[in-house]
Amino acid sequence: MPFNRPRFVTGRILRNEGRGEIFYRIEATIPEPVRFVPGQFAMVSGWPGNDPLLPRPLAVFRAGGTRGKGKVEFVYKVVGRGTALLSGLHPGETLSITLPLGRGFDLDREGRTYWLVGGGVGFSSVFPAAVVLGRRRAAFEMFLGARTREHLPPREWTPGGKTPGTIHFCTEDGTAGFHGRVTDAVLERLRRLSPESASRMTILACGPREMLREIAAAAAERSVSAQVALENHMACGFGVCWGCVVSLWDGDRTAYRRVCREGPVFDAREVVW
Amino acid sequence: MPFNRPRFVTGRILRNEGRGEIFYRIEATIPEPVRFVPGQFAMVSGWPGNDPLLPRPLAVFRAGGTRGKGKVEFVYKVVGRGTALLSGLHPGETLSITLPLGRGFDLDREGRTYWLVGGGVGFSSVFPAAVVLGRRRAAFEMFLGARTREHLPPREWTPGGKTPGTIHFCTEDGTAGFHGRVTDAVLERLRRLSPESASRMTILACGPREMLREIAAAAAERSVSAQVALENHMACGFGVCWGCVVSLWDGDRTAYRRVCREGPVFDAREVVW
Amino acid sequence: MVTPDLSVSLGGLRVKNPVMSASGTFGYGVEFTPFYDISRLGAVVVKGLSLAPTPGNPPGRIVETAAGMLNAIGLQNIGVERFVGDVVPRLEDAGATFVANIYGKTLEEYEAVARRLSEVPSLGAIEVNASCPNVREGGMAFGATTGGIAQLTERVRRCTGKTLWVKLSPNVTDIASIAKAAEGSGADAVSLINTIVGMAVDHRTRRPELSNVTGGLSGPAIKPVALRMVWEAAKAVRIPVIGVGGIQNAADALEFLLVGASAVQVGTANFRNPRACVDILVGIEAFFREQRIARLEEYRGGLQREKIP
Amino acid sequence: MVTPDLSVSLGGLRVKNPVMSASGTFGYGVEFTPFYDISRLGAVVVKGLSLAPTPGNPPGRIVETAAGMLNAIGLQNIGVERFVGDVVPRLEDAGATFVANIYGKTLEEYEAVARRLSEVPSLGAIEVNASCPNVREGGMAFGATTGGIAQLTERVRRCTGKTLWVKLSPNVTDIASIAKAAEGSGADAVSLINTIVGMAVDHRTRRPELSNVTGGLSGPAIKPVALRMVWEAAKAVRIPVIGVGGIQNAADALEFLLVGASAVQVGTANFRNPRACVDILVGIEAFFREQRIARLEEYRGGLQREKIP
Ligand SMILES: Cc1cc2nc3c(=O)[nH]c(=O)nc-3n(C[C@H](O)[C@H](O)[C@H](O)COP(=O)(O)OP(=O)(O)OC[C@H]3O[C@@H](n4cnc5c(N)ncnc54)[C@H](O)[C@@H]3O)c2cc1C
Ligand SMILES: Cc1cc2nc3c(=O)[nH]c(=O)nc-3n(C[C@H](O)[C@H](O)[C@H](O)COP(=O)(O)OP(=O)(O)OC[C@H]3O[C@@H](n4cnc5c(N)ncnc54)[C@H](O)[C@@H]3O)c2cc1C
Ligand SMILES: Cc1cc2nc3c(=O)[nH]c(=O)nc-3n(C[C@H](O)[C@H](O)[C@H](O)COP(=O)(O)O)c2cc1C
Ligand SMILES: Cc1cc2nc3c(=O)[nH]c(=O)nc-3n(C[C@H](O)[C@H](O)[C@H](O)COP(=O)(O)O)c2cc1C
Ligand code: FES
Ligand code: FES
Repeated sequence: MPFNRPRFVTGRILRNEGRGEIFYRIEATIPEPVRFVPGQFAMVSGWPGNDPLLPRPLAVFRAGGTRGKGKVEFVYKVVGRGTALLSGLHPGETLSITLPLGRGFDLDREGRTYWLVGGGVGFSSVFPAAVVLGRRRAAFEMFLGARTREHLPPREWTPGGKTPGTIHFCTEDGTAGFHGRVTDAVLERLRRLSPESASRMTILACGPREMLREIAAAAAERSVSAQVALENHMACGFGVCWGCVVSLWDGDRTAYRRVCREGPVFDAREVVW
Repeated sequence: MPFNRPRFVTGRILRNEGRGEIFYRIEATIPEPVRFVPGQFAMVSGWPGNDPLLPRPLAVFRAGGTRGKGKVEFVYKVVGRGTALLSGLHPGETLSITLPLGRGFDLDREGRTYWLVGGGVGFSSVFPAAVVLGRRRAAFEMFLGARTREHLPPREWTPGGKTPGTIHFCTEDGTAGFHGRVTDAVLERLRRLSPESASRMTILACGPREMLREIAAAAAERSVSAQVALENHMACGFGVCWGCVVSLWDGDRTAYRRVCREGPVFDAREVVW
Repeated sequence: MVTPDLSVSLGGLRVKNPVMSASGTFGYGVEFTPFYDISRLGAVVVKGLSLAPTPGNPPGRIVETAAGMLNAIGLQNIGVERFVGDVVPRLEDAGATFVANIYGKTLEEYEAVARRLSEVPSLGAIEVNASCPNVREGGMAFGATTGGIAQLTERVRRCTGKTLWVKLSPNVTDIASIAKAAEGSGADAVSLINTIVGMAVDHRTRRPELSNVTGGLSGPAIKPVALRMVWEAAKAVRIPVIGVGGIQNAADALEFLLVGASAVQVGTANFRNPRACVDILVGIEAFFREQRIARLEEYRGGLQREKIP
Repeated sequence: MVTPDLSVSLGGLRVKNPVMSASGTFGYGVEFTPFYDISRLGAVVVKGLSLAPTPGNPPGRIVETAAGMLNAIGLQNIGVERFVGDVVPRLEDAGATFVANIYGKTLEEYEAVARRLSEVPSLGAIEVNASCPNVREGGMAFGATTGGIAQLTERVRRCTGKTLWVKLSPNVTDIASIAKAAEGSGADAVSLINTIVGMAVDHRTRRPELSNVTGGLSGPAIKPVALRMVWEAAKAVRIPVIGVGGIQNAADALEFLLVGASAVQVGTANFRNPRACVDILVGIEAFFREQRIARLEEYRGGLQREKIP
């Protein structure tokens, strides 16, 4: 039976392929199909031994399958030991996966225009949102930023469908698309926005904290609503260790909220930047 | 330059193949060829992370290569976490190897007849001895024991050459060769030995401790000289931690001696059984 | 063979099996209901509760270490009142046996929390976290000295008729004497170990990894230390000892039972495997079946002193 | 950039760099000459020496644990006399700076070993292993109490003009006060940590893994605890602190220097990588070059207290 409440499952790797040494895409079968909201994530491990000990949070990139035979995909960048170990796993080997976790993007508002902003590997939670919006024929544009052309997600991973929306590629070195940071591209467009369009706009953003902070500030200034997917170190991923908290505004005071449970997606105005 | 003193080298795996889920044979290139005495071993690790922490002792099964391009082979049985991890490594991945270590079999005596006795994976240090003896056209016979036919070393691993010697296969369930323990086969043959042949005989044995103990006792009774390769848990493998000691006779007293340094091959009469 | 009898008495609280969650790693218990029926566990030990809700430490609360992790959560919790009002009914609905872990910055705060919890009929036991820094003693833990542990145990003992467990800090020279002091002052059982104080820094940024600089080490890395301390404590006291520290699987849990623990708590393992507690329970049952052990008592404390040569 | 100056004074003994071997994991030093030139190290600290040769514990001396190992070698060694006669000349030939780690079952034995070693001109320093069980104190380590450590330090201090390091046991409630006691009684430096007492058992055979039942835990598993203790000790004393415990690579070593250690000792890492000590030395040099740090003192103890948010 398809599930959408957290489950701990064993996955069997179907493929685990690197793209230009930067991004990996791993696909695994799981016992049942999982339904997820874009922005939701999984805690993934699979290497033998207790070092490293903790599973790694990865956004659910794609999921599907049929009864008794689910499938799930993640994309990841090798940044440290856990992701390096993941990248060394082979088809047939197993993964431990807890999913789906956290609160994803709120895509359920009618008649809105979405800007989807992904910095670096942030496209991993932004693409699934594009898939849902495309399927729903909602209006959206996508801004994808990276250091160089090689650090952009491979073209063939970009969600297509009937209304793929416009995609703005941005590279810091100018090797592809807009020359500059993705933030600059978004800020420039925001500045030109009419107040009326601004009121119909929602930004969904995932990427480095500095990028999210700047986008949140610009969005607030133009009264554009924005949802940001935060990251933090996690032990459990499902709200029981209180290790992953960030400061959020709670009225005029601040409180610690769990990225894994109350997030990872937060209203940008709630975040104490 | 070929080396025969301990070195810590990085190996690159050429192949790592399982045989019937029981034995694996792993081959790796190392920077230079290593010269070893049969019975000498290596400390091998290669899995990422610190768990398990310690390298595993494995007998050097084969070694060769040319200047600037050495090769080494080990055969192993998956018994626990370290060997399971080894069995999961793929060609192209690296191994950390310290070798050659310990004191191997003494094969340098002229005019002797050797019986080489291997129980279980014990053939891994017995085969290299057969290779040396075969090359030297020395007289020898080999006794190889296992639980069942499937637990015997694959035929094609058996050293051949010009004088491969006689091989006696023994299985506990009688599925191949002599029906019984390898010890029984050796003991039976020993009993029939003339005192004169006994005085020219040397037994080299590697296998479970119980097997070695019985062979040592029978050899002592018939005044046959015997060398046994012992095993023990090791941390360093090169004599600096004192973790691997066993009790040996030192005159009429006993003393703790390091399996990795004074052994792994000991005169059977020295061992406190 | 019939199902082995795993029930055991933990100082007044009889539990149906010796597998419990460890405080602070299991939330308030109800978070685990998507994963399995928590009433299967011997008991659910909830996050440490203080009198008022506590915000905890600033972020930079966890860091991974070799086969372990450091945490400096700072005991963020919803406070005893909301626990009693919001959580207890849900634990009751789930049919779980549950235990409240408590702490305070002063003895008076410990007492107040214990008093409030004593009014909850369904509460199985109170576990006093004695690893908390004692503000009056310059930040040394209440559990760091025999005098401190005796005073804390006695004071809480006087405020509650509930079964009282005292959870010991491992950051001491002699755990046996600490355990004895708790026993002598009215503890019905001791649980150990809490985390070992550790630290992690980044050699490039030259800063600590945790906002609190130091944190508590847990996970497989500490298991050998926990096992030794449980063994020492079990030899020293007559009350039940509850083993905690680095338990990941049934074999680990059995090791603690073997050295004398009456039950175990599973902590950090829940993070990697949310089903860890039930998996361990099932594994213990299977082992007892295989070994034809009918009752927990036949196995518990059965360590042979001599190593096979 | 010129080669960074890594030299540092360790209470009278000036070493050319802060990387040393840890006692008991490096044999008598000469065993490493096939792997590299041991004179490159700041110092070689040899296996603990007793007055007479010591056989050590029966087999069942080591067992692997998660990211660590337990050992109960029982201090097997050739005795001080054979060390002086057979080993010292070879260490001199190798050009190594070397330090003798010593222990005794009584204070008198410690004194006798120290006296004998004081006659060796080439010996760099004496390191007193204070983790040994004190037979008169019922097996508690000499280093378990401030009184014990003070007495041991004072007594050895009086017998030798050599630089005196005292190696502290981590199995204590308050390492800072122990370090201060050593300082106050004449130690020229303290080294820490020795192993943490742990235990491992086999749940099937129901027997301990070590013939001695308990053993000392070392390796990456204990690094967070070692780092915290070194930090606490370095804040408490003015004499140099030598950091030991779980150091596997240059980053680990730098962490210890950052929290205030003047030098480090590398133990268990030698087992997996016999070249660990030089690899670490080379790594520290590379890091200092990269960061344009000219002298060890610029980096040492430079921990910023605040975590970057
Ligand atoms: C909700 C969420 C979704 C994510 N989705 C993706 C994704 O789809 N693809 C992807 O490539 N990355 C994603 N990340 C980041 C990813 O979790 C880290 O890159 C990864 O944990 C790094 O592990 P490591 O062992 O390789 O690195 P190390 O630096 O060796 O890890 C050490 C510790 O720090 C933690 N850590 C390090 N960086 C991060 C980080 N950025 N966020 C959280 N924990 C971190 C690790 O989990 C581990 O506990 C996501 C993070 C979060 C919180
Ligand atoms: C000199 C020597 C040569 C050897 N040669 C071979 C060989 O060629 N092929 C082969 O298959 N095996 C050989 N062995 C045995 C091999 O070392 C063990 O099977 C292996 O260490 C088991 O590791 P593990 O992690 O799979 O098992 P685990 O049981 O998980 O290991 C736990 C710990 O115990 C140690 N250990 C367990 N069994 C043994 C053992 N029998 N001997 C030494 N340490 C052990 C491990 O090294 C490790 O430290 C040899 C042993 C020695 C001492
Ligand atoms: C994130 C975290 C939070 C913890 N919070 C508490 C707590 O509130 N009260 C308590 O007594 N122990 C607390 N502990 C300690 C655990 O209950 C347990 O004693 C310790 O982690 C060792 O067990 P483990 O290795 O199985 O995790 C906490 C541990 C962790 C990892
Ligand atoms: C096998 C072994 C033997 C040891 N013997 C001694 C010793 O004789 N004297 C001593 O002071 N410390 C001894 N130690 C402790 C180490 O010197 C070191 O303090 C400890 O192992 C922690 O460092 P590590 O984690 O780098 O190994 C020994 C450690 C091991 C593993
Ligand atoms: S990671 Fe445990 S509460 Fe969020
Ligand atoms: S394994 Fe270290 S001395 Fe033999």
